[in-house]
Amino acid sequence: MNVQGYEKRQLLEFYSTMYKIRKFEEEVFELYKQGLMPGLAHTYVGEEAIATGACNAIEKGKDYVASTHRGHGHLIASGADLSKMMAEILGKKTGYCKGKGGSMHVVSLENNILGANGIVGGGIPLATGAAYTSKLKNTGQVTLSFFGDAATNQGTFHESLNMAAAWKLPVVYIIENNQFGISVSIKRVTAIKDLAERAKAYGMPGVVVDGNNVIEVYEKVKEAVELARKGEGPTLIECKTYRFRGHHVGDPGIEYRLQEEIEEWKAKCPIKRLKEALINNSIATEDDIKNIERDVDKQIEEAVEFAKQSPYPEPSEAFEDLFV
Amino acid sequence: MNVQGYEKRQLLEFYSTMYKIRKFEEEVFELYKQGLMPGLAHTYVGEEAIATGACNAIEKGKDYVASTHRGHGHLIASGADLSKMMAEILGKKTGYCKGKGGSMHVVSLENNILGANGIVGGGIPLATGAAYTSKLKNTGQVTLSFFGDAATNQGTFHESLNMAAAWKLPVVYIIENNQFGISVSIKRVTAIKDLAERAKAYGMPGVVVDGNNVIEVYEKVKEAVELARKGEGPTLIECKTYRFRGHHVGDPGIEYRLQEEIEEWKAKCPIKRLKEALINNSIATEDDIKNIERDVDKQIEEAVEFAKQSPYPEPSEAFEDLFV
Amino acid sequence: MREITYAQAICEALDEEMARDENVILLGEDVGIIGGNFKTSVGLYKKYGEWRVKDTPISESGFTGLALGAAITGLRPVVEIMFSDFMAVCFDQIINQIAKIRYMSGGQVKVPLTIRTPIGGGRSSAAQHSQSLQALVAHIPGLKVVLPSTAEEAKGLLKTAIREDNPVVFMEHKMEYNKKYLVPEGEYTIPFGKARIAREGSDITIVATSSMVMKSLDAAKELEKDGIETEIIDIRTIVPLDKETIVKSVIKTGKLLIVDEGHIRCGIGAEIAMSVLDDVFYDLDLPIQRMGTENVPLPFSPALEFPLIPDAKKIYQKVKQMM
Amino acid sequence: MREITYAQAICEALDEEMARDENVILLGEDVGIIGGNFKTSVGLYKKYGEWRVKDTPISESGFTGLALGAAITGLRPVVEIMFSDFMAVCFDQIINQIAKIRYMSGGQVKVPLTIRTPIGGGRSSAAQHSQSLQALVAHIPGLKVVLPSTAEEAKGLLKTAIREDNPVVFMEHKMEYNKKYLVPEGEYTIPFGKARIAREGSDITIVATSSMVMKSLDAAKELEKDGIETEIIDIRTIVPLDKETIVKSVIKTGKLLIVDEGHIRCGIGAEIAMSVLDDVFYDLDLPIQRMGTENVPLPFSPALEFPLIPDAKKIYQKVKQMM
Ligand SMILES: Cc1ncc(C[n+]2csc(CCOP(=O)(O)OP(=O)(O)O)c2C)c(N)n1
Ligand SMILES: Cc1ncc(C[n+]2csc(CCOP(=O)(O)OP(=O)(O)O)c2C)c(N)n1
Ligand SMILES: [Mg+2]
Ligand SMILES: [Mg+2]
Repeated sequence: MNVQGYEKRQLLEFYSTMYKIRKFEEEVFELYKQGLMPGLAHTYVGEEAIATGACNAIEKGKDYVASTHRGHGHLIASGADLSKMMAEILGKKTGYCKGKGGSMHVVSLENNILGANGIVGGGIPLATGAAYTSKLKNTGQVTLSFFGDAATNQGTFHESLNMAAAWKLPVVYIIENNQFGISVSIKRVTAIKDLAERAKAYGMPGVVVDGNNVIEVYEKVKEAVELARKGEGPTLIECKTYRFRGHHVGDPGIEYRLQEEIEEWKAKCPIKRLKEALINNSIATEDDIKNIERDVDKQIEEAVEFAKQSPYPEPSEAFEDLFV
Repeated sequence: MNVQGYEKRQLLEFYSTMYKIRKFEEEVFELYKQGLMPGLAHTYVGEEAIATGACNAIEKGKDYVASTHRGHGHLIASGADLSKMMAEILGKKTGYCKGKGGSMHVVSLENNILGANGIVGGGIPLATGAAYTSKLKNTGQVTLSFFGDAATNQGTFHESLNMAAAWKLPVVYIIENNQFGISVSIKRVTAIKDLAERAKAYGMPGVVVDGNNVIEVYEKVKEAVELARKGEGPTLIECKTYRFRGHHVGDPGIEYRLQEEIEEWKAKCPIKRLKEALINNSIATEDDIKNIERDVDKQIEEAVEFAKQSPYPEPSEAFEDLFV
Repeated sequence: MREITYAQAICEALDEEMARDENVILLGEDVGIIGGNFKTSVGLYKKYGEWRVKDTPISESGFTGLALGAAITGLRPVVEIMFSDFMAVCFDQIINQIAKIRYMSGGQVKVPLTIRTPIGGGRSSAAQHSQSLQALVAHIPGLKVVLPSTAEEAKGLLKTAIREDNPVVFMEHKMEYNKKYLVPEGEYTIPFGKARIAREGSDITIVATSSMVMKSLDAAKELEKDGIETEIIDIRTIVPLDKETIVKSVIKTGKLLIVDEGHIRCGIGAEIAMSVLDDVFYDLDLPIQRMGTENVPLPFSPALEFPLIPDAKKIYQKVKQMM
Repeated sequence: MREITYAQAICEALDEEMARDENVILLGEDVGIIGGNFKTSVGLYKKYGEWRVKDTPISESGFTGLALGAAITGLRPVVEIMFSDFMAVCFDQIINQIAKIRYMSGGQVKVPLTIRTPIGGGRSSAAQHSQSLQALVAHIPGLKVVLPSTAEEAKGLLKTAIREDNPVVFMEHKMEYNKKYLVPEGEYTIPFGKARIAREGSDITIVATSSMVMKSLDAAKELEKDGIETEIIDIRTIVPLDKETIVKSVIKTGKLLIVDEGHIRCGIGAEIAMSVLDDVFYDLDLPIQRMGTENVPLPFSPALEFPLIPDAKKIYQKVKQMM
């Protein structure tokens, strides 16, 4: 991993964010196992470099982010409040959506995060629409649209990318290719190797990135964001990655994947790789890292505590927020 | 147009079919103007070479054909009965669908024509499914799936082609690129020049063909059909063409297109081009052609007469054919 | 008042609202250069430019979802779905995204989005271009559902829809587009959730939607000759529903017939009937009746199609039976 | 009889029908290697191979339409849509293609196609994974709509669905999958259009669908303690609807309550009520009542979700009010 030319501050920020996502997801898993979390959640463990690299390549709070069912990472990397996130995931009144959304539907409008989405591919047109507003109003904003490999086989992917390219909308499409849609390997349902190839079908640039390398993700997304901001239209970026855990907290994730494959990818852990680069390049010491981690641990602990202590909504609140 | 190596019989057959489609459509337009046709119809005038070339490249009655709202040409080229077609278009009891379908929904199961479709892109998955049956049952059948340029921007196009390529289904996808979806030029809504490029997004071959050259269409579709029959999967073929008339019989088709452009394409009339090739290569005489035309004229006349004379269905029949 | 067509009335509403608020945009297939398949946006492309009047590709899910993204980031899109049947192509965007995002976000986002789409049979357009799918959208919480009757109604209700901060499905009747109606000059809006008494009468209440209001009025003229005084309620919006006006009328007349062009099963008729049953049960002379399109797809041939759809004659006969 | 889960009963039905007829295939997301998201096809991939049990891409329109093409060319596909909410993603294929192609073709083609899909709330799955969308499909002519209650019912009705030459939407309840039920050994089928009296009683008729049958039975036990004898009709299929059984029961009891988990507005309750109103009107002691999920999207938090959905306690209370 080439960390040359980066400020220490920024690299540590990357580290801190990735570690925060990892830690947050581990807590989510704990809460699930303890029976404190209603429903399910899809953790981002192993894929942290993508959200971290991408969301640091935009202007947080100005640019837009549209996420997926596996959305915690995008929210955290975009600066969402951990307590409000965790409270939402536990179905509490103090959550971002007052308990109405849960893990799959967290929206943080104050951070310009337009929402996770429970429908695979459902959020791609929405992201494209945010870019339409930016284009029409000439605001200079860019939208990041995240989705998985399996989502690239939904019609909405196709329709959205076509419009964005035809109209040069300021949006960057990011495939998180963790190689599976639940249990189904992308290889079994799609004949091409690199999904970024699909960019050609629309007339936009397509880029393949090592999704476990936060620097590479950051750089490629930054280039794409700059293109978009200059009015040169969208880019499709495919980040190759892998999820360490199952599809959701209730899925062991081993029935349909080889143990070796999982281990191989764990060896390519994006957090470990950045840490090694930081230490090998004498940018940070083990102590620096420890300090960051300790700080993050505390933040997460506070978020969990906040969420646990928060009240559930009142039944009558179910009738609020339908219409303005 | 290179007619070398073709038997006279086959070339005259091509001519006869193209002329039949043209003549049929002209009658449809007449019937519309006379107020004898309920609803609307989308004529195929100018695009005759595609259906003719393609449907002659398969085994009629064995292979499957799935059509669109602009479907008369595919039906005629596949050997459908003109009288039953015309009766259907006039809403008569003797039509293919007993008056229930009309122009946009003609099915002729006896010819393995799985139907026109009123939903743009709606029939592409259906075609893919017919190919699935052939693959599973190992019948050696191939399916032709026709659709327009605008349909390539529907999600169903994307989803179907992806599955067909991943599973190597025996289907040939044929884009009739007449450059417009109703009034909207494909250039205004899609950034790429050749829609056949999209084949790459799925890992199948993509071919661009002069859609006004019946020989070229025939040859390219034949190659694709052979590939499919050998188990090597689908091909996407883009036929460049133009509709001489408006989108449907009620649309003059001049509001959104330049008169010069229309004239340019009329000069490339597929029927005229074949006729010239036949005569220039001394394959047929003007008289041969006249004879064919006279014969076709008579068939069409009979079909119109049959349709006109046929009774309307009884109101009570509206309650039949819902369930088996 | 002047006479204009229903299509022109819609076009005026769009034009006035686009002039009034630069955030209003129109998106859909063929809405631009040719001014709409049913000529409901003639001239707007020229006036407001290609970004505010956008000819889209044939990608209903894509552009309807795009409109949602635009709506939550500051625009007020009006989406045209060329036939209401095609709502099915983008139904996920309508029912799972547009209808729910405000609620799922705990009220963080607003969705000022209008979907305009034509319903109705009668043109020999066959099964995929003739449906009246209001019951499908009315079933889904989070959507307001508007079924204007005349051109005057269409204009006033569409302006209200565009100004709404909530998603609205605005269903126009395709057999009305070319009909002429008297429409007031100048600006006006019509509120949602307030039914209109289209005709006063004392013998029976007909609650009708969309063009069934006009068909009921035609039937009422004939019924009057037989000495039957029909009260006709133009319900205007299904969501929200003005129960009060219906209940008041039925308490007066003792008889209720609901006429909507959608299929009968799980249709608007059943809903309206059950919405008021508790309140009118003991005032009813006979069971509430409903009319709608028979439960078969719409066939192409006019010989088959017309008998399936309610019309003035069938309404007349039904009312006679109810007397 | 032996005890198996509802999911196992479904799996058995699939297995038996696939063994019986090589044209039966199963298509859907994750139906293969892992045997289905809800474990309703465990072992079938191994047994019947990857072409008869097909793991599809996330392309609901694509593979549902593919199934239609397969159905009209000789296969008998069973399509699994992982959550009924996702029917919206392929709604055009369901309502404009699958439901209509036989009719539009004048009866030329047959569509032996079953769509299996889970409905129901109660798992904190939030608004896009909890809907009970039976009213939407029931509104569209051309689809048979099945809502099995117990595992025994699910098995017998699914076998009938697969043998049908018509499209069937078969809606399983996701809260039932892991529940154990007594299920007969060996083969049996249950016909469509014939309701089951799940409990006899003389004081009130409850018509229930899907898991609401079991919830009504629970309520009935409590009501019995209060001396109220509830008759419970498991309606089984909404299309076709067994009106006769309902009418007969209501004439006896004089009271009718309909309980379905779909949203109330334009829901199954209104339809069933209006289907029988003419026949029972003069026998009713009070207006027909309906229960369903409140007209808001389903929220994530259990604190909000459960109060919105009918349960035994709410049914008990409703019946008490009706006495
Ligand atoms: C339309 C739709 N179909 C199916 C599902 C069920 N589902 C949830 S996540 C998922 C897999 C998505 O895979 P991918 O897009 O690669 O994202 P990943 O989970 O791998 O991050 C599926 C099938 C859904 N939520 N929406
Ligand atoms: C889903 C859907 N959207 C819109 C329409 C209306 N419509 C009918 S034909 C057509 C244009 C189709 O263009 P193309 O696919 O290029 O075929 P062509 O008419 O040019 O042969 C449109 C938009 C439709 N029938 N279905
Ligand atoms: Mg994935
Ligand atoms: Mg075209």
